[in-house]
Amino acid sequence: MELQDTYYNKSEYVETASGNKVSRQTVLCGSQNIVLHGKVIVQSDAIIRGDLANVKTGRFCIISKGSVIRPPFKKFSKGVAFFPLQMGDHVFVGENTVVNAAVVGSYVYIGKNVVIGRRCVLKDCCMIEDNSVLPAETIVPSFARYSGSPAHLITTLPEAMPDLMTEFTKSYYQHFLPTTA
Amino acid sequence: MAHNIKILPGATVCEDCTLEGDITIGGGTVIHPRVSIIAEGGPIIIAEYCIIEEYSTIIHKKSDKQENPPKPLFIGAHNVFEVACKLESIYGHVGESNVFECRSFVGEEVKVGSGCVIGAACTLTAPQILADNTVIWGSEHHVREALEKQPSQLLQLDFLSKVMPNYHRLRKPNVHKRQPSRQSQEPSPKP
Amino acid sequence: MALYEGIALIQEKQAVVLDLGSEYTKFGFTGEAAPRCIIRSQFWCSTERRFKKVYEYSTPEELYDNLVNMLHLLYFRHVLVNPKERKVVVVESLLTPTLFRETLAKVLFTHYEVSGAVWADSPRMCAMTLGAPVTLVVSLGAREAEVAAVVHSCVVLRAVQAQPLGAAAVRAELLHLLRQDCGPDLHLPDHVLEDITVKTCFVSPRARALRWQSDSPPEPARSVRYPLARLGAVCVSGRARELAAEPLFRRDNELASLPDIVLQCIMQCPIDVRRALAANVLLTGGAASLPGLRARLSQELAHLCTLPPYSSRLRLGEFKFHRAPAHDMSCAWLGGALCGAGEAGGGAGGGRLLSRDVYCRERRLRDWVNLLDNTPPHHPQRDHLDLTL
Amino acid sequence: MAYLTQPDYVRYICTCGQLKPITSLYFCRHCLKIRCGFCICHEVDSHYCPNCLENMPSSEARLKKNRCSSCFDCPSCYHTLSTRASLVQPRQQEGAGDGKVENKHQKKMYYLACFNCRWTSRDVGIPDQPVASGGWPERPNPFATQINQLLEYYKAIALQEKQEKIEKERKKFAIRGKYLTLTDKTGLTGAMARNIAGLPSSDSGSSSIIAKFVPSQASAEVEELPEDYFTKEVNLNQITSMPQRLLSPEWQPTDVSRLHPIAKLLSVKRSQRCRECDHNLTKPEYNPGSIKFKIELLAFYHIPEVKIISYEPMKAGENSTVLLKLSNPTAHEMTLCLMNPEDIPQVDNEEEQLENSLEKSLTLDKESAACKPAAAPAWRRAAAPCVRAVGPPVRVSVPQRDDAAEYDDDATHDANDVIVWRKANKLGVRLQVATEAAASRGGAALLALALQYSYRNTVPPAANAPNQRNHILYTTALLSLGNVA
Repeated sequence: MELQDTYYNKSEYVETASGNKVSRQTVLCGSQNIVLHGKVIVQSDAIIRGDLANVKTGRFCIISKGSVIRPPFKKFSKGVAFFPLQMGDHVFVGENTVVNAAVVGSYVYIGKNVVIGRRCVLKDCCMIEDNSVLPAETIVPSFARYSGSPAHLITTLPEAMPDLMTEFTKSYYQHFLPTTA
Repeated sequence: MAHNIKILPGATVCEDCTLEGDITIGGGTVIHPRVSIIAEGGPIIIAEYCIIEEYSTIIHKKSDKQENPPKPLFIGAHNVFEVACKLESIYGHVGESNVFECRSFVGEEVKVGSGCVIGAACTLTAPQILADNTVIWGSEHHVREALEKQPSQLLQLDFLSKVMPNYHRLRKPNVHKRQPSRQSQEPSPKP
Repeated sequence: MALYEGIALIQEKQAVVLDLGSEYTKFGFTGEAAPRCIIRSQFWCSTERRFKKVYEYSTPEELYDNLVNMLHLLYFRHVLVNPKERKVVVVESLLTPTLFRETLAKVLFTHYEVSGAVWADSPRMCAMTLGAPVTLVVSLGAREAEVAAVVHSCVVLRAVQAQPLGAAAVRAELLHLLRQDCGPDLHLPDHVLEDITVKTCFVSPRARALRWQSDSPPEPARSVRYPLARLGAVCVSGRARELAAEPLFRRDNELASLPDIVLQCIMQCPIDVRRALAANVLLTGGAASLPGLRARLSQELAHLCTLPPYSSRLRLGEFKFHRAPAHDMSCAWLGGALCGAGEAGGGAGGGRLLSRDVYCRERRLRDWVNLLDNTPPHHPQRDHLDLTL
Repeated sequence: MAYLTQPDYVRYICTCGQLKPITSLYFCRHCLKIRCGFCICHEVDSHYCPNCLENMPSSEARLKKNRCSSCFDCPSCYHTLSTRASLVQPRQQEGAGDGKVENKHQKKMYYLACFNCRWTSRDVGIPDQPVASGGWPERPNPFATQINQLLEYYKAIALQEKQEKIEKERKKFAIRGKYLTLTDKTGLTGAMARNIAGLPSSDSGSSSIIAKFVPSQASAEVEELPEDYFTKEVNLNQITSMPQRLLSPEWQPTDVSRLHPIAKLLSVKRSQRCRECDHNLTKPEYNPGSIKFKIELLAFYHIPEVKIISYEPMKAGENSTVLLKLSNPTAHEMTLCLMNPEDIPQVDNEEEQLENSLEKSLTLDKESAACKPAAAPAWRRAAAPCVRAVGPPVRVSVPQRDDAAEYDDDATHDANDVIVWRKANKLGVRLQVATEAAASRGGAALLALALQYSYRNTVPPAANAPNQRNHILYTTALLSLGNVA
């Protein structure tokens, strides 16, 4: 099925020069440490914790309502640090999802109500299904489809995953329109 | 509802939070933005060195079963409430050094001991008592007993209390006692 | 590195051994001491978006698809070898439905293009793990209890006994008992029942079991509070823990309890091996790991021998039990691995290996129920059979 | 993405008869046929660890039983274990405890911990290791010696059998032969002759093994339940569950204190091959982290994609309109024609063709038609389509894919009865369909739609083959249009 149009209230969103659409109802802490690489949608009530460490996303990422993007904490033998969080291009983060990962690759689909534990690494082309829980320090290999709590490999993804994600995020962006009224 | 928020010195409490009712926040505790703490059924006392992350909710529920005047909901030291977890309690007492992982839910009639881990997205609704060092995880709510208590998060607290004031509007401590309400073995953090 | 591994490595390509049970599948290489994996016989069905059991089928085509998916999972997720390059040892029950066997053969030979396969029956394989000449194999699987006498590597076919007294019967009884305690609305998924059985249930000795039936039941064992994900907990009473396995020993007019079928099997065997069979009992299968089951079976057998109809026909002496060098569940698999190391893996071929070419020509498997396969070569009926081929 | 999160609304019929969404289909450029995971040959390409993403040569993987040597799974919850450091001296304490007290004499020791269920290797008394990776104690199989003995025994028997057979063959031959051999003349057996000649007996090795073999001994004593079993409290946390036991098939521990870290199972990269022409359909790059392919013949890149935009409810015996989106993934302009499946030429032997091709691809010899692989007309069985396209076949031309085209935003509306919009290599078409009058209400409304499309073959042709580059190909898709109202 083709994606349907999603409408948003024009006054609620800020559109930047690079095409990012960011809701005013979000909490972007330490916004100087947050880099959205263009055509990124950040929906209402999302929280991005740039105050803890740098957060970088690629192009065409979608951060849905109520999700929390939070750089992970790590204790070392000689101190503590929050890791910067990197996200690739064409990433979808579903509603009410918590992302504590260290790296999220490109072409990644994360469903809604998902918990991505601390310092997880999601390689390019993987998918975390709705309501899954990825415990801390999980590494999700490419073309893996994870589900469950704790999440484990269910099946593999089609080889065309990069194209599917590209098409999906692009058309999501194209169908994300301001209400004309 | 009468708001009576007591923030002890050394606590880091973001302004972007919902605090309702009679709440005491111990020294060294860090409360991230978008936290809701609602003391509708009685006072809530949060001890020292707790971390309460975004979208977590702590509610002291109103109930007929409560005695009059209601006992406070006491939350021990070194508890970590991770993103979007929810604790609802009528009466009770939460021990210390527990971890409430992301999106977990602890219902009204659950008594939490010390050193417990309530795993991410676990929903505890049935009345039960969690013994010390209980670890619950997964959709099937597997249970095991940890060998030792959960390590303390003092280093993280230290980091947060240094960094957060640079980025957030904070609520000022309004109580100036010499000592927090409960004696703690840990050294107080450097301010 | 252990010596047996060394041997296995010298061989060109070890064959794979497949034991496709109705609950669990055991899969690994010949010459190894344990399966590489023991997993539930289920796979992720992408069209239905759920786990589907291999034995869930209504048409032969569905079974074919199930087996293709299951084997894909085993080959490419667990043992990580190319199916084409490996011969296969299939360990199966003697009572496997023909449709299942034939479909599995079709999947192996046409879909996965394996070069050869050996079909081995589980009683013989279990006996191989002992090396004893005469063995009475009592295997308690997920669904069925099967009793077969193996005499010098031959199964006494007419004496094979089977009853639906497997782990499923124990689970059903457990649920029944729990419902008596907790109310009839109790619903527990199968894996939870399995977990409760594994963690709490046991088989009490005969004397104690008799007291349960009398007016003065014994003091029950401690009850256990078993936590459930959403519903809080279920209390597993001592009575339920103890009596869940009783259906295996419950006698009725049909004499279909576990000890009964053991004795019937012995009774139908040639008279000169009966004593030896009784002295060489091997209890295997997943359900055999219940604590106390061996002891109870031994007591029941000793007692039953003294009752009609057995007392007049059997003079058995003592029942003796073997311990296989494997865990109960993987015993038949181990036999297959041993057998395959001698045959399929060694490249010797042996008469038992069915090669792909032969299969493609004949399109059928040898089967003990088939007259084509069990009529001796010079039997008068033989020519007649050959004509119809 | 719809392909991942939604049910498959549009399914194509693979050459083998399976119904699959376009994302799980392949297109063999050499046979010019659609293939699916069911009718192609999968091959193990390379082994790698899904956790540390390191390649392992297949010989090493075989030696290590397909397990990674540095990554471990938690035996309690099956999640990957993390290595944690702790400083020993002056006391065993949490490594990150206090950094300032640390001095030169402190030594780092490592243990494994699970972040999911908090199991640690210390829980079961495994000593900490001085190096971060590996070195964890291995456990031998408890039955190893017994099984060794059995293996040797059966090998010896197999060897003996083989030798006997050879001996028999030779004898048969010898008797038929013209001359008497020494053994025949003297009545000596081969073994005796060897003995006389001082040669080692041919089967002495195996026979001694056979002679020395001790079979398992049965005993009348069976372990009873311990007396305290009836009075003892059960601690569920101390007993392992079935999945925990089966995770280590060699040990199957029943007690939680016997759980041991489990070396991570490797994963494989697979390449896929057409069974008919043996050409690769997909071949991944060697690097485990790479998502690229050396060969990637996906249907998604070669055959026109049909998507449903919207549709009117289907009513039995009535006509409705369906809006479809067609896209051309190839680098050449494509002429597309939507028709009914029966309009595909050579209709009469279509079914036969289906079966033949599958037969060929799945079996060696064609004579063995007695056993038809089960999959053949799967889609016919699955559901009979009750909706069909009406009116003249829709014939459109779709431009090639052009990555630059996405930047020019002019969706040209050459408003038309059929074409709703055009945009780069995609176009929206309106299709009139009719539902059979006999269709049962509430049943699935399935539309069988045949696609005729032009395809430019870019494979350089073999020297002697006719240089035919443009083909007209056919494929059939099944579209789910809700239920019949």
